[in-house]
Amino acid sequence: AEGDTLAEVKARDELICGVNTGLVGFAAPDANGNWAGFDIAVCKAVAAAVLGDPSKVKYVPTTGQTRFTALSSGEVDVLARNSTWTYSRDTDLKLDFVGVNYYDGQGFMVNKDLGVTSAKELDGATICIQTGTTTELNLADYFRANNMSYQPVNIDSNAEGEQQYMAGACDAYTTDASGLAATRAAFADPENHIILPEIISKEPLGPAVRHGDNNWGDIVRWTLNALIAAEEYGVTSTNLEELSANSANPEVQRLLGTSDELGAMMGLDNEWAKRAIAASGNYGEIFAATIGEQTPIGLARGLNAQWTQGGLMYAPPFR
Amino acid sequence: MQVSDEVAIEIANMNKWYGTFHVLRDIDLTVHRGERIVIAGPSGSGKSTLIRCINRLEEHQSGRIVVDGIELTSDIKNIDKVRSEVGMVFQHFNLFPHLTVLENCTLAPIWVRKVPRKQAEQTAMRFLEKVKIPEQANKYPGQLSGGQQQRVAIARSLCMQPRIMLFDEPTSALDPEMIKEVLDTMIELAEEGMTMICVTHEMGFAQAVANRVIFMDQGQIVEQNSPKEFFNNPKSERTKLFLSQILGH
Amino acid sequence: MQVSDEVAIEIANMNKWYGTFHVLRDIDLTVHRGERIVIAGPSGSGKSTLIRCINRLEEHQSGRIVVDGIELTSDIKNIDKVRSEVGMVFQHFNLFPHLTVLENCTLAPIWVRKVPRKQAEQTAMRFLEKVKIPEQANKYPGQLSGGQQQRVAIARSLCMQPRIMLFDEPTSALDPEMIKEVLDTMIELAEEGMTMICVTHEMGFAQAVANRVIFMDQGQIVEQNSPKEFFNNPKSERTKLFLSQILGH
Amino acid sequence: MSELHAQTVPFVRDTMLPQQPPPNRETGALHWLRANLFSGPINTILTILGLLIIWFLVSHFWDWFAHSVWNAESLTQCREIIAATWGEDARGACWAVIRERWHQYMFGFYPRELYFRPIIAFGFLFVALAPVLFSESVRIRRIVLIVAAAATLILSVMVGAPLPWLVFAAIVMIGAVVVAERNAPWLLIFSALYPLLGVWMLWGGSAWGELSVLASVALGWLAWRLSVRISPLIAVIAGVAVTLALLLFVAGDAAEDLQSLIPLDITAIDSDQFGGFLLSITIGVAGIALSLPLGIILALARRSDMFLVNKLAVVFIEFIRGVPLITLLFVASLLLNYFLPPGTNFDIILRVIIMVTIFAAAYMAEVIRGGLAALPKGQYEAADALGLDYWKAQRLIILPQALKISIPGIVSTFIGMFKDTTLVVFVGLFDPLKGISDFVRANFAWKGVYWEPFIFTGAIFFIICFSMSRYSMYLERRLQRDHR
Amino acid sequence: MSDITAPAQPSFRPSMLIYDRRYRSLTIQVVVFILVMAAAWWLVGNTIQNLRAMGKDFDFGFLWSRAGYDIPSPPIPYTSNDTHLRATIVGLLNTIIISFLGCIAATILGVAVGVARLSNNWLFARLMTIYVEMFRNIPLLLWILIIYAIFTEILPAPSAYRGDDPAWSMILFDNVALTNRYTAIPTLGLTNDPGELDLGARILIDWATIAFAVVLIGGWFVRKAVLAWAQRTQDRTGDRPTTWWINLAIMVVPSLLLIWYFGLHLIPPELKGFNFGGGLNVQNAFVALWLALTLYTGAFIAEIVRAGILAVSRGQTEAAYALGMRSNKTMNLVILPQALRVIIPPLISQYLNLTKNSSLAIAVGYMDLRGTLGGTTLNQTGRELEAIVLMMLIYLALSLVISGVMNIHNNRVKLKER
Ligand SMILES: Nc1ncnc2c1ncn2[C@@H]1O[C@H](COP(=O)(O)OP(=O)(O)OP(=O)(O)O)[C@@H](O)[C@H]1O
Ligand SMILES: Nc1ncnc2c1ncn2[C@@H]1O[C@H](COP(=O)(O)OP(=O)(O)OP(=O)(O)O)[C@@H](O)[C@H]1O
Ligand SMILES: [Mg+2]
Ligand SMILES: [Mg+2]
Repeated sequence: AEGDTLAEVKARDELICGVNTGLVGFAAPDANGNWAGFDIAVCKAVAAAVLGDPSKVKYVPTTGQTRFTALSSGEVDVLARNSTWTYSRDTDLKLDFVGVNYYDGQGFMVNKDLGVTSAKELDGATICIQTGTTTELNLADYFRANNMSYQPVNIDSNAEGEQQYMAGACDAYTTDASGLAATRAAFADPENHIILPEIISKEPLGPAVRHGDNNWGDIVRWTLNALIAAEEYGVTSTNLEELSANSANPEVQRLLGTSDELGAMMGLDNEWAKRAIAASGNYGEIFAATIGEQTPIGLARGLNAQWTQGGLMYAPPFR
Repeated sequence: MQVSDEVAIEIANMNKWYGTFHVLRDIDLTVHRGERIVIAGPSGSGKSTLIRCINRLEEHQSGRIVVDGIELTSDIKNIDKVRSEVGMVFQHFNLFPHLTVLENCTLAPIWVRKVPRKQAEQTAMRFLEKVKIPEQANKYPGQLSGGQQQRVAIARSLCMQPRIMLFDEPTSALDPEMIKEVLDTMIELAEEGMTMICVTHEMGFAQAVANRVIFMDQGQIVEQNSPKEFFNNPKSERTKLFLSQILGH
Repeated sequence: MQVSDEVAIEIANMNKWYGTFHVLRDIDLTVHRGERIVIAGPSGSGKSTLIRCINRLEEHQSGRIVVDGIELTSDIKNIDKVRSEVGMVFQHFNLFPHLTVLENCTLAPIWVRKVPRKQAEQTAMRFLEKVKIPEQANKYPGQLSGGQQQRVAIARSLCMQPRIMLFDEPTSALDPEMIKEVLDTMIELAEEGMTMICVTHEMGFAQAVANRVIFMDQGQIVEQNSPKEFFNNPKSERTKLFLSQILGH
Repeated sequence: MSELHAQTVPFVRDTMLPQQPPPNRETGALHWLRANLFSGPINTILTILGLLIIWFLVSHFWDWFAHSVWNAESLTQCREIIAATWGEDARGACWAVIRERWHQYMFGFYPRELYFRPIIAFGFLFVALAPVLFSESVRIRRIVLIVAAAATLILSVMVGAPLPWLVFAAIVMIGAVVVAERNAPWLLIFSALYPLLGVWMLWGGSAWGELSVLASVALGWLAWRLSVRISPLIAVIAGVAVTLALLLFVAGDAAEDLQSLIPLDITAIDSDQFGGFLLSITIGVAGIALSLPLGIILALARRSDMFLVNKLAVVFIEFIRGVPLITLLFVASLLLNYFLPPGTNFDIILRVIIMVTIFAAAYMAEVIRGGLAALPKGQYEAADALGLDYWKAQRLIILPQALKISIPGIVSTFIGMFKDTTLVVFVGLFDPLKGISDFVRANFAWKGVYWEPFIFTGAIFFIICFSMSRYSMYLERRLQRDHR
Repeated sequence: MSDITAPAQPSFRPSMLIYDRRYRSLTIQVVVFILVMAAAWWLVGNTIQNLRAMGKDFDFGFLWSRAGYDIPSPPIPYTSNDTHLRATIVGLLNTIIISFLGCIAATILGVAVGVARLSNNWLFARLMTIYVEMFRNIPLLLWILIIYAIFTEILPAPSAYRGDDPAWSMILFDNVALTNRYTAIPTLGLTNDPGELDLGARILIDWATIAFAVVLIGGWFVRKAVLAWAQRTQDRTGDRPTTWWINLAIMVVPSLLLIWYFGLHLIPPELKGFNFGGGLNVQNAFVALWLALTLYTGAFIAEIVRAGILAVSRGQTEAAYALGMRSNKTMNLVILPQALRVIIPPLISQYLNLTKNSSLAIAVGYMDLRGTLGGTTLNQTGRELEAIVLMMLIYLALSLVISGVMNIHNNRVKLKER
């Protein structure tokens, strides 16, 4: 609904964040029910920016089916649930994707024993696919375009997909490459599975907010940008205090609120970005802690490196 | 047993249909206070329907029924008034099986007449004594014999202190041994001067207490007479036939 | 009413147990063609079990039962033969509620005796006339009164043209008015010379038609006698006790 | 009757025959075998078939059960233990996952130190149900109450309930046992208060919220009471209006003010911390408790001779019964927000409970309608003849009897609904069967355990549902006997 | 008799609205109507307002846009280029197919188990009781998941059938291969293909199929005629001619002729590439769901059947025996016709339950109505209001049709009572 989400959130003193029901690395509750992951970090950063406390978040697990409705009906304030930014979602579904926190693409994972090295060799294969996702459409389009046939095995959740794939009920498992990596990482024998080189789609994943509340959209957008910019400028959770006290870089000063009054333009105080970064670190830190190469998920930065490193992560200037 | 001049029930030109079936045809009947009337007639002749019309368990479609000066229309207040003046005892007792005998008797006084519970219980015990089963007060109806149940039903009606009592074949569901207990209770009531209308085939009872016997057939009152005349000297052919069947059995 | 010398049923030294309970003990009984036997006795004395053994609704465990020269063993063919010789009428009629009266009567002749339908229907109508309800032929049992139902049950048995009829308390589930209709039918049958064994407490019936009354208690035949002797001059103490209860009632 | 034959010689038995044991082949184990297992060729074939089925099941599953592992940290470790103990090819059950995660199967993400709260709330449930469900037999009610009390207290101690709570629980439970022995109908008061108490114990927060609801209802009742002499109709309207007005406009603020004056709160629990059987039971019990009154109203409406009322009830009932529960759950999660005023946003569990209630109410209405239809017409007529009005007749005469007859049906409805609570997983809640299991399997340690969670949750469902169905069968038999 | 004044027709007073029985029910109904309308108006108003706030409308136009997703083994031709409407129809057909097959199988199973529970074989009756209680008291969802898991975990991938010495081999004379993805069964091939009938909308029906349908339906009518003839003969002569072999011949011989004429033969599945081809691959999702629905509903039906047979009192059997009828005739002519009357009403509600429960296909990804219209379509188009409303209406219509048909049948066989 159109309205003042910022005021609502402040009044409620809690951010309601729509997340995945469980995708290791991106959003999953641990054994005690505490949520952690790459997407969760975005929620925490927004909560820190707006409410001053990264723990003031209520996580609402949403399924592929319920996520957009949850957002558009006002049930959640922000959807940080590895959702692909597409034209129709942005327009027809009346969502606003505020940016990209992960550049992904749909890929295939197969068992090494299958002897397949390219997706082009998958003609006639059985492929596990989560229903109700864009991957389903991409898959259909890809095989149609390449004049190949396949047998879909529709599954309801990622957990189901893993089960099917591991039992050999499908030759290939397709989902976003990040998801494939996460899934493979969880296998007992990750070395026996390969992710095929073809990436058949562009899957920019990012947080979304409701259409219409531009200020709220700005807040989430710039919180995300702050995380990305922080990495670019070398602001980390460890040197945050130090830099805010004595950084000479005007960009950093503006970012951390030591000069100019950027926060007020969005109805926040000046330290919003500082708190957002303090919540779980800058973009790079979050990446490394949740899905990076040191984690079981083991994703390389790839497209998600800073633009300065040859990646696509590019935060507009803070001024 | 004195009959006053005051009119208790007046039924005039009353007709009733079930769908298109004409059950009661042009009934005219005046009952005076203190009168005891027995209605007899073959099965399906409309006896039950007639007395059920008197306390508006059934609606009549034309003519008038005036009970105690109150005309029965669809006005709920009138119906309520009439029903609290008129007690009714059914063939199958229709006691409330989930309540004790005492609760059966106090339910209506408490909830309809708004009598305090204590007082209602005292009254109930008085009437239970009258029907000779005060010791059963805390039992449930299911634990009583048929005759006892019917007497509880009578006591339950009496607790509302009605001025008129209607009985619809009160003994026909009872085993022969129990019929007597119930008839005795009814005779006692009659002796106290209660206005009564009773559908029954107990001709002994009719002869003992009735002021008038009404014979119905095919929804009409065919003959009315004093019991003596009715049994010894019936006028209509139908009555004769009926009496021969009843008495012959 | 003449009784021939031919033996219809012979039961010798027959014993039956339900589990370890000894229901029938050393029963010896010979029934001649044309005889009409009434079995009486307190509840649970094994009367029903005895007559149910005769058409093998129950199995006996020792001794022999010979019906019409056929010994009852577990041989299915023998059982079939005996059952088509012996008709049985139950206390609760056990009519088939999904079939009309006529169909009830023709079902077994058509499917067991392989009689053409026309003929079966004619026979059935004849027997329905005999039990005085031909006009009900196309109704369903649920639409009839108890007495009518029991008469249909008798007609249904008769349609198989049995030489022996067994009745198990045929009137005890009926209202008093209906008992008479059924007893009348049975008396008529008796007068035609049908061999009958009837468990009943209708002592009037026993006196009117029985050649012999058998009194059972605790699974044994305690006394046998002509009805006159039995009622007026019972020998055994148990019989006396039983009769005093029955007749006093 | 002239020709008395020689064979009709009178016969009189002078010595009665004693009972005799049946012939040998009628008793003993061999007889039993012959009669029950090998009485004919078909029977023998069936016996052999049955034995084959048993053999098949045992031979396939025995090893697996026999090789159970209870102590391990991950599935891999389980497999290693099995391989080490029973050889490389051995397969075995890894119950360690249940051992490690049982609390999540039971309580979801409810804080561990507060487990005693659901346990006590659940124990109280039996007290609340006792006067309704176990009124048939004093002995059973006594057993149920005592066992519930003992189990609640023992379990609470085991999960480390603080002393004041233990004392509170003990007082309530022992009090209930005593009251039940003395004057059982008084327990109904507890039953009436239980919904609020249960909600407060499960969700926590300020007790003033519940108390202000109670106060609103009480004031509404007072309004009814005061005006009932004027006109029953006005009284009902007044009562409902007062209650609603208080609830909508006063209760919330009053509760907050009172809370700030006299804090009376316990740790608040969010709905998203509910999961596992706690979630199932909460939804099931709330659904049944709420659907009962709604079901009664629907049943009465459906039996009404007012055309419009009747047709509305029919349409509602048939509509709800005609669509799968899962679509109603989707309505709860996707559409309910469309139907409510813009900006309303309420708890998903509450929404699910609303839909489950509506769903159960439609079935309940049919069950109760059956009970109403089973009452003889004479009961209505007697009530009429005594001058009781419609509502009094319903409340005092008809419903008490109809509901009693309907209890078995109500219990069956509850069983069905309780099983259906597993479907909430499809709207993102953590039901014990799939929600929690998927969550447990999302962890690296337990990836790949399927059968153990299935068997575990299945067994618990079986125990609960089976005992309830036995209970309802027992009631059914009892009621049948009573009616004759 | 005194002359009666015409019944005073009291003039209308407003208080009569409440106190007069005739008007009071009208008053109540009007009030109820107003309340219901107000509630509806409120809900609709909210919905309109909410839709506007979200910038959405209520429009079923999306049904005609491209669906874009694939559906495994659709019952009518379907590709990802078809519309959402066609996808919905495919989903609906899938729902109908699984419900229909489920009802049939559950009935067969339920009747068998219900009768077996009454058998005097102690062991078998106990086993059946265990089965019934197990399935009645554990959620259906669990059974679906377990059975599906059994398929995926225990059966091999198709590659196990590969090679000279495969780990698994096909069963039923090399005609059926069980794999963890699907059960590969043979399709039917024709050497003498008569072509296809185009029904429009790319739905083609093979003439051979039509021929078989005609022969079977025709055979069914002939069979009825034969039975009528047998009945007539019996009515005339009393002897009923044995007809089972005639009936068998009527059903079988023309079919055999057609098989011979069309050169009908089985095309067994064959391992091609990753998967079996040539034959028909029945997805495990379908088989598992079907099995689970069958087993679950079968347990309920078994109880219904048992209760139905027990409800026919023992006296009926005894009366039939006493008339000399054998046990199978007693069953056919006396017990079953009565038991059916008791059985059918609850059986209908089990059919309804099964149909509704088939929506649990969601758990195994079988693309039924909920999976297409209520799943991927809803998701891709974001039209949750339209999709769910439409889905509920379709389910409702299905339920009404089933109960309608069965009620007609039920009214026909109702017992006549006094
Ligand atoms: N609710 C009803 N709807 C239609 N017809 C009815 C209804 N109640 C009774 N009847 C018919 O009205 C006629 C009169 O019925 P009523 O019960 O008054 O007879 P009755 O004289 O009391 O007979 P009985 O001695 O058998 O009680 C009967 O033919 C009966 O079938
Ligand atoms: N199927 C059975 N299994 C075990 N015991 C039975 C069975 N049928 C009857 N009995 C017992 O056998 C005894 C004789 O029963 P039976 O029905 O023959 O008595 P009866 O003389 O006909 O009594 P009634 O006058 O009550 O009909 C009774 O004690 C009864 O309880
Ligand atoms: Mg009557
Ligand atoms: Mg007997």
